[in-house]
Amino acid sequence: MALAGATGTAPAIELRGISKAFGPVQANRNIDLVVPRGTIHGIIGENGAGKSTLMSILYGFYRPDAGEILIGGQPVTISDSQAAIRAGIGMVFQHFKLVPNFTVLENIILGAEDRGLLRHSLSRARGELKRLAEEYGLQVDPDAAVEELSVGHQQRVEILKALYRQADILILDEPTGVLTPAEADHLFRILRGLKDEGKTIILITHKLREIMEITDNVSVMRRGEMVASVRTAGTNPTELAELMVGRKVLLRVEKTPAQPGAPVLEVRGLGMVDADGVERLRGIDLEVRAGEIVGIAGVAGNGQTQLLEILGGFPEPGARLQGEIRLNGTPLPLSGTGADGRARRAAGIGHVPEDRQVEGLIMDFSAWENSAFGYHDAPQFQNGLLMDNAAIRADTADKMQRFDVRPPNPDLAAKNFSGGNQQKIVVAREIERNPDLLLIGQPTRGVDIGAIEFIHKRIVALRDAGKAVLLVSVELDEIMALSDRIAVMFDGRIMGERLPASTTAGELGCLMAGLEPAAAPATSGGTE
Amino acid sequence: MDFATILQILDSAMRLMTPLLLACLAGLYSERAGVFDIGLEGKMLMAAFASASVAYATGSAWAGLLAGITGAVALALLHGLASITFRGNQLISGVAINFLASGLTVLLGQKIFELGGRTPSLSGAARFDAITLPFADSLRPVPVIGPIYAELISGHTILVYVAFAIVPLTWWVLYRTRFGLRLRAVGENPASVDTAGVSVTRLRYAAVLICGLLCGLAGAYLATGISAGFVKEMTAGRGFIALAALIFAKWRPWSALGATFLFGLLEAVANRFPNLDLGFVTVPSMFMNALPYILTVIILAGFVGRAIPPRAGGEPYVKER
Amino acid sequence: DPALIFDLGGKFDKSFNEAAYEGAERWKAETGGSYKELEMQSEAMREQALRRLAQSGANPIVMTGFAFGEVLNKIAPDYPDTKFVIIDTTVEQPNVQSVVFTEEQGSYLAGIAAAKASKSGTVGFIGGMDIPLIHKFECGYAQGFKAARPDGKVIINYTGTTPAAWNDPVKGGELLKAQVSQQADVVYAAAGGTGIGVLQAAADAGVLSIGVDSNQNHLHPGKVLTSVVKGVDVSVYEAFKAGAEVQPGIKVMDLASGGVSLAMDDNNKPLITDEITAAVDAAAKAITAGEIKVHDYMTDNTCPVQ
Amino acid sequence: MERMPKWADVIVTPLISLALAFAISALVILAIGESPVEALKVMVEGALGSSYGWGFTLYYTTNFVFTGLAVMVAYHAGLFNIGGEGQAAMGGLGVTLVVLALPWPHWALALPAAVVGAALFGALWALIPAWLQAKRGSHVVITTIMFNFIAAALLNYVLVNLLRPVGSMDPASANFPPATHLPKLSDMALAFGIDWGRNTPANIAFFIAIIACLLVWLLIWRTRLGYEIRAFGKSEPAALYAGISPVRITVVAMLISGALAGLMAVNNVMGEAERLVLNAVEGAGFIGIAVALMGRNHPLGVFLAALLFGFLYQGGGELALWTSIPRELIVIIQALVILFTGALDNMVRMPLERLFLTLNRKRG
Ligand SMILES: Nc1ncnc2c1ncn2[C@@H]1O[C@H](COP(=O)(O)OP(=O)(O)OP(=O)(O)O)[C@@H](O)[C@H]1O
Ligand SMILES: Nc1ncnc2c1ncn2[C@@H]1O[C@H](COP(=O)(O)OP(=O)(O)OP(=O)(O)O)[C@@H](O)[C@H]1O
Ligand SMILES: [Mg+2]
Ligand SMILES: [Mg+2]
Repeated sequence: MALAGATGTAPAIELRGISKAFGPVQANRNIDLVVPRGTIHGIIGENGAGKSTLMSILYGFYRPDAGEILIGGQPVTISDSQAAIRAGIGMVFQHFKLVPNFTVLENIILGAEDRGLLRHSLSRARGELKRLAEEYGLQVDPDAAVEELSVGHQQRVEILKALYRQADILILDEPTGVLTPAEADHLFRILRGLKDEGKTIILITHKLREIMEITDNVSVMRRGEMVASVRTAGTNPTELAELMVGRKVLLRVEKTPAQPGAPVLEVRGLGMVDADGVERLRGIDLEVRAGEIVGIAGVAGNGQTQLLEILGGFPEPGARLQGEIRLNGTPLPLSGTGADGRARRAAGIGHVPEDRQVEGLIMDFSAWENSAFGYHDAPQFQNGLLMDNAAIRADTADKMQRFDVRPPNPDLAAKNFSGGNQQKIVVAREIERNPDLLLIGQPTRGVDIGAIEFIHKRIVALRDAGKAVLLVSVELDEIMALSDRIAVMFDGRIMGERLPASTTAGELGCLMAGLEPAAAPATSGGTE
Repeated sequence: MDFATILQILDSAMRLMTPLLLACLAGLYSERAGVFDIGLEGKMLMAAFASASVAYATGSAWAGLLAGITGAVALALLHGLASITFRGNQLISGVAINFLASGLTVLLGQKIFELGGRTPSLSGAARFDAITLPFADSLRPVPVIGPIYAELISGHTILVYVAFAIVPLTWWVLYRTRFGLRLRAVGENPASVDTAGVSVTRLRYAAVLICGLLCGLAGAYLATGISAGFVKEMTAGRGFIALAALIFAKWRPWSALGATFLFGLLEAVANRFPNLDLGFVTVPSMFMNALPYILTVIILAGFVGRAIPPRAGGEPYVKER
Repeated sequence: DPALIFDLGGKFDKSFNEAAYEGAERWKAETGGSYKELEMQSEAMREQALRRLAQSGANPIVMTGFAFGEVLNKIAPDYPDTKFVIIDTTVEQPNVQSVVFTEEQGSYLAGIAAAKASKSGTVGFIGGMDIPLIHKFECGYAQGFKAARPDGKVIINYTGTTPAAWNDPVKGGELLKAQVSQQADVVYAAAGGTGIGVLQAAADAGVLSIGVDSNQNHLHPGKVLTSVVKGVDVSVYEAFKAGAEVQPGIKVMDLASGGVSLAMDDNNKPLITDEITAAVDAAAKAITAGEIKVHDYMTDNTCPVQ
Repeated sequence: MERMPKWADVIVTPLISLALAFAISALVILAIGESPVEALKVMVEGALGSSYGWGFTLYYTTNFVFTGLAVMVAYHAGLFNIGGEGQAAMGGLGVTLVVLALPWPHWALALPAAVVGAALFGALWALIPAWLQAKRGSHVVITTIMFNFIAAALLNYVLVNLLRPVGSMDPASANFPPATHLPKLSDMALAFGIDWGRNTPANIAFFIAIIACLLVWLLIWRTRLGYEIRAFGKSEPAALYAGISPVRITVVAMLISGALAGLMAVNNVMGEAERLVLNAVEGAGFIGIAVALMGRNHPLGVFLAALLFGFLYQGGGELALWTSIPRELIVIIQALVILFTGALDNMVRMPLERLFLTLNRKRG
């Protein structure tokens, strides 16, 4: 294998014949992997391909059923994470392993305290943190509670945790899934800095752009097996996508120009103050017409979540609202119980929530139960006083087949589907209702390429059927590719509206950062 | 109400709150580590029985205390086995332990002493005696402070002082030591501890053992401190009240002191004023007996917000299904 | 063979059921006979136990506790050849002997003794579960005390409202301390297992206590003033001895017949002054002679004093 | 993909767990110097060996079905109702007031009214904790514990001061008039000419319990309300997203739970005692917790678990009645059954799963 990296020295990591089964599921099958020292190594693969499992084995979180691990050429036994840390490995998990109500400092020292009492560790960590912050540009408030931090900052804490433990090898599992473009750029700068220092980095991601941008080598996994390891310079996204999915994939969204009709959603002067008295939304004016996709760009935490929740009928308890929302010209009540989702659905609003695992799905419910979630009182699911479970099951089987949910088993619990397939279940549920207005938040977060392609196609198809779509995403690429009109949110305000054809990522980035407050006059929709 | 009466009520509250406090702190360790425990009652009962039996047999309250702790720790280990090693349902395990203690104590007691589950009354060194603190008598004449010191602070058994001392100790352990940091972490997000290379299982067992130890103290206090021997079911629901106090205190040590004091105080007041004469109506004793419970509900409804348990509480840590 | 059924409190309650057990054991020791004994597990089991015993040919069947009243009333006609003896309540059936005790009389004497032994003029009463039967003890005690010390004070506490109130020595002890802090120096406990805690705490606090049902003087020699003894053992013994010839009807075990009495033995001898003896004897005589009528709380749910 | 066949998990695992529980119980019996075989024989014969035993077993089963269902319904809504004891006690008060209030001409008229009274009082006793949880965030576990104590005090007061006939020793209500006495199962059998379970307390309430199982099953798995209860119990944020009101579900679920616990009174108060006594519930509310959890929060499971506990109760009673084994042994056996089937079930399941996995692998 001709991988990029220093020749002559032993590779930082070498895996030989790693296998791992979870009960009947063979997550990793006889995997070999070589990561040369001082390189950034990408790993890609569909949801459930076994990437996280493989890395967790390397980090000692799971124990492999078979195989050998060599670090710096030396065989090592990694029986637990402590052993991995000793071997110089640090890992940032896909789902962060932080204690939400601990401070940053407490999280940093957890497990790496240097004596029985905390005082010394805390003060040492404080100094060390300051040094690391300066060296790598990883600023975080050491005394902030982690749950108060944005995801981007939480990720910094995870990286700092690894660096504090003097990791030589850093594994990052889908680190950019939750980051804004700016944050992702920042992360990559840090990663390059680390690489320049001689550290070895493994990066799992679904975004081929990132692979091409930053990695030296890339390995592709499919269904638990390692199907290829190549030099990044010697490959291209199309080839990688094919390796990953095993078929040809369209990486661009194909869509015709929009044909906007009458306004479906009109928001006027929407304001919101949350239970703690923080003003989350300030005078939002927004219009979405039939047959167009309006994308809302913005860094997470600038009010997009609140906007979607209010439109979806479940503002957080204790919040005060003002302004006006009209759907097809009819005003929607703003002062509700906080559980008005039912009425909103009845009025014709579909909603794919930002967090599928917390809001969109009941993880313990089967797929068929989930596929009626929110529509469980729909007339065609009723059979007199009872629910018509057979009808729901049949409906689900049908949707699963059309949305290519794998495995197409309506009786499987939601938690047993991979992230991409979970998202498909939610999207199918909301789109197939044919809503006048579809609210859709982070439609493809953590979803693999094949599934992204599919979900994007469905969103465009809905638009082409003359429906209105309000898309919220922190993925600027996604916003640019899908939207017919883009509104940028910052600090609870709409900073401005742009047409994708006549703007650039740079301009949007500025708006997202709250710059250029005198925005260009909002285009009133429509195509040129 | 005169000063002396207030002192006497407070004095009684101190005695009554001690078993609650110990059990509450016991639950605090366990639940802060993510292992819910509704078996406090059973562990206390077992400890009360074991301590009374051994104290009777050996004539030493200290030997009894040791036995009490052993008994409670044995049940705690069982709870650990079920809820940590075998990832069982923690609530069921707790219920089972309550039943087990209730049956075992009487069965063993009957087998050994043939007194229908009672142990013989303890006397002399088989009981913990009240301790008179230094200068208690000489300070007594000093106004206000004297009586407070002599009547209220002095004159309790050693276990009362131990219980009160464990409050700051628990605070210190929880917030100032490595063990405490890890313990709190494992109750909030065990994966964070696991990925830091620390054994979740070991930590949780440690917490459960401490819980057993403190329940042991609580039970021994019931049987050899505040009374003199074991009577079947003598815990009389105190384990559940301790649990309520724990939730009330939102799983915090100083608040646990406050919550258990409140329960002790309410009971002491109800003891002192069995038929409260309000002038126009006399509150019957049945309602005075229920007063601590009624007031708890009112206080909870009025003054204590939502109590959020440790996030990983009640759930076994499963990383590979 | 005769049979004996204990109520839910269980055979070894150091009190009422235990007294019955002792009576049966005495009969066994004296006659060398054997008897069948049962302990109740639940309410629904009462009828089951009675029927099964009757069917097995046990005769007479003695049961302790008023809670059997309803059931016995129902099933006694089904077994006309079996004699039943129920203690503590009346069942009017031709094959039932009802043994009732005048606890108020015994408690009255205890009240007199307490009044004489008390230095402070304040005495206490600690009941178990707050039910009418225990109020009967309380009321008799208060009447006796007030008769001897009209200006004195009786402090009354009940342990609780659930059956747990019978088994909470900790609370019993605390109640005693609360009473002592209100100057009570003689406390009468009618509270089952809780009473054990009361007697203990009284001994610790250096005040006198009064036991109930069985003779509890020996529990803390020299510290238990006396015990109000119900002759449950005697009635069981006599029922067993009479065998199938037990006389149906109501058998009132009162002071006159020795059914209730104050326990006097070596354990409390030092405490019983001549004055106490004299006062108690005088009152006992007056009650027997009908000169003093001790009011029974159960007849109208009220108590004439307090 | 399954680790092991569903039938194995549903049947084999509990049976092995049960066997383990009884094995340890046998050791305990040996340890106190009695014969386990003899004890088992007495228990099985006493509880299941005759129509007489069944008559009692089914009576206890009925109690536990109601309290078990009560815990189960609340559990599905994510609420841990420890208040079955108090709710059942209040249900008893409801039944008593209904039965004594009117001169019922026939039980068939009194029964529906009593059912309503029992359910209503039980539900009301759950309402305050439910409302406090929903509106004020007071933890339902604490408030229901407190309400158990408060119910005991209230019942004590009502019985002693209001409902007790003057001159009666018993803190109990007056006897229910004969017209309101519910038919016993034995009476019903006799109507068909079968001599079954004479003088046993099992009564028509047993059928109400079975109907309740069916209705609860329908409610939880076949109605929108049940769907919403389960959804809310699994995830509150998701419930909000779907437009399910937390306040409504909390209150409704607790009301249903309380009503089910209250219904127990139809069996023990109206069907058996035919009057209200002080300690009528006798811990059945707490056993309901074990029954629900062991029954895996499914009505069929609840019924089977209730039957098991009914057997233990009756068999244990017989044991205590006719042998010198003390009744506390039964409590220990109950504890072991709860422990092994409910909490240590993985001890059995894990090796079983491994066994099935190896078998599957071998088969290919
Ligand atoms: N803890 C676990 N217990 C049981 N099975 C698991 C577990 N973790 C993963 N699996 C199984 O292993 C397979 C591989 O999962 P893994 O998380 O490694 O995939 P992945 O490549 O990281 O997917 P994604 O892109 O969605 O992150 C999954 O399909 C799943 O079925
Ligand atoms: N503890 C577990 N028990 C059983 N299966 C698990 C467990 N953890 C993960 N899995 C399985 O692993 C697969 C992928 O899990 P993972 O946590 O990696 O989610 P994901 O696919 O990466 O989704 P997302 O990217 O949205 O987080 C799923 O099929 C899931 O069933
Ligand atoms: Mg992954
Ligand atoms: Mg993923």
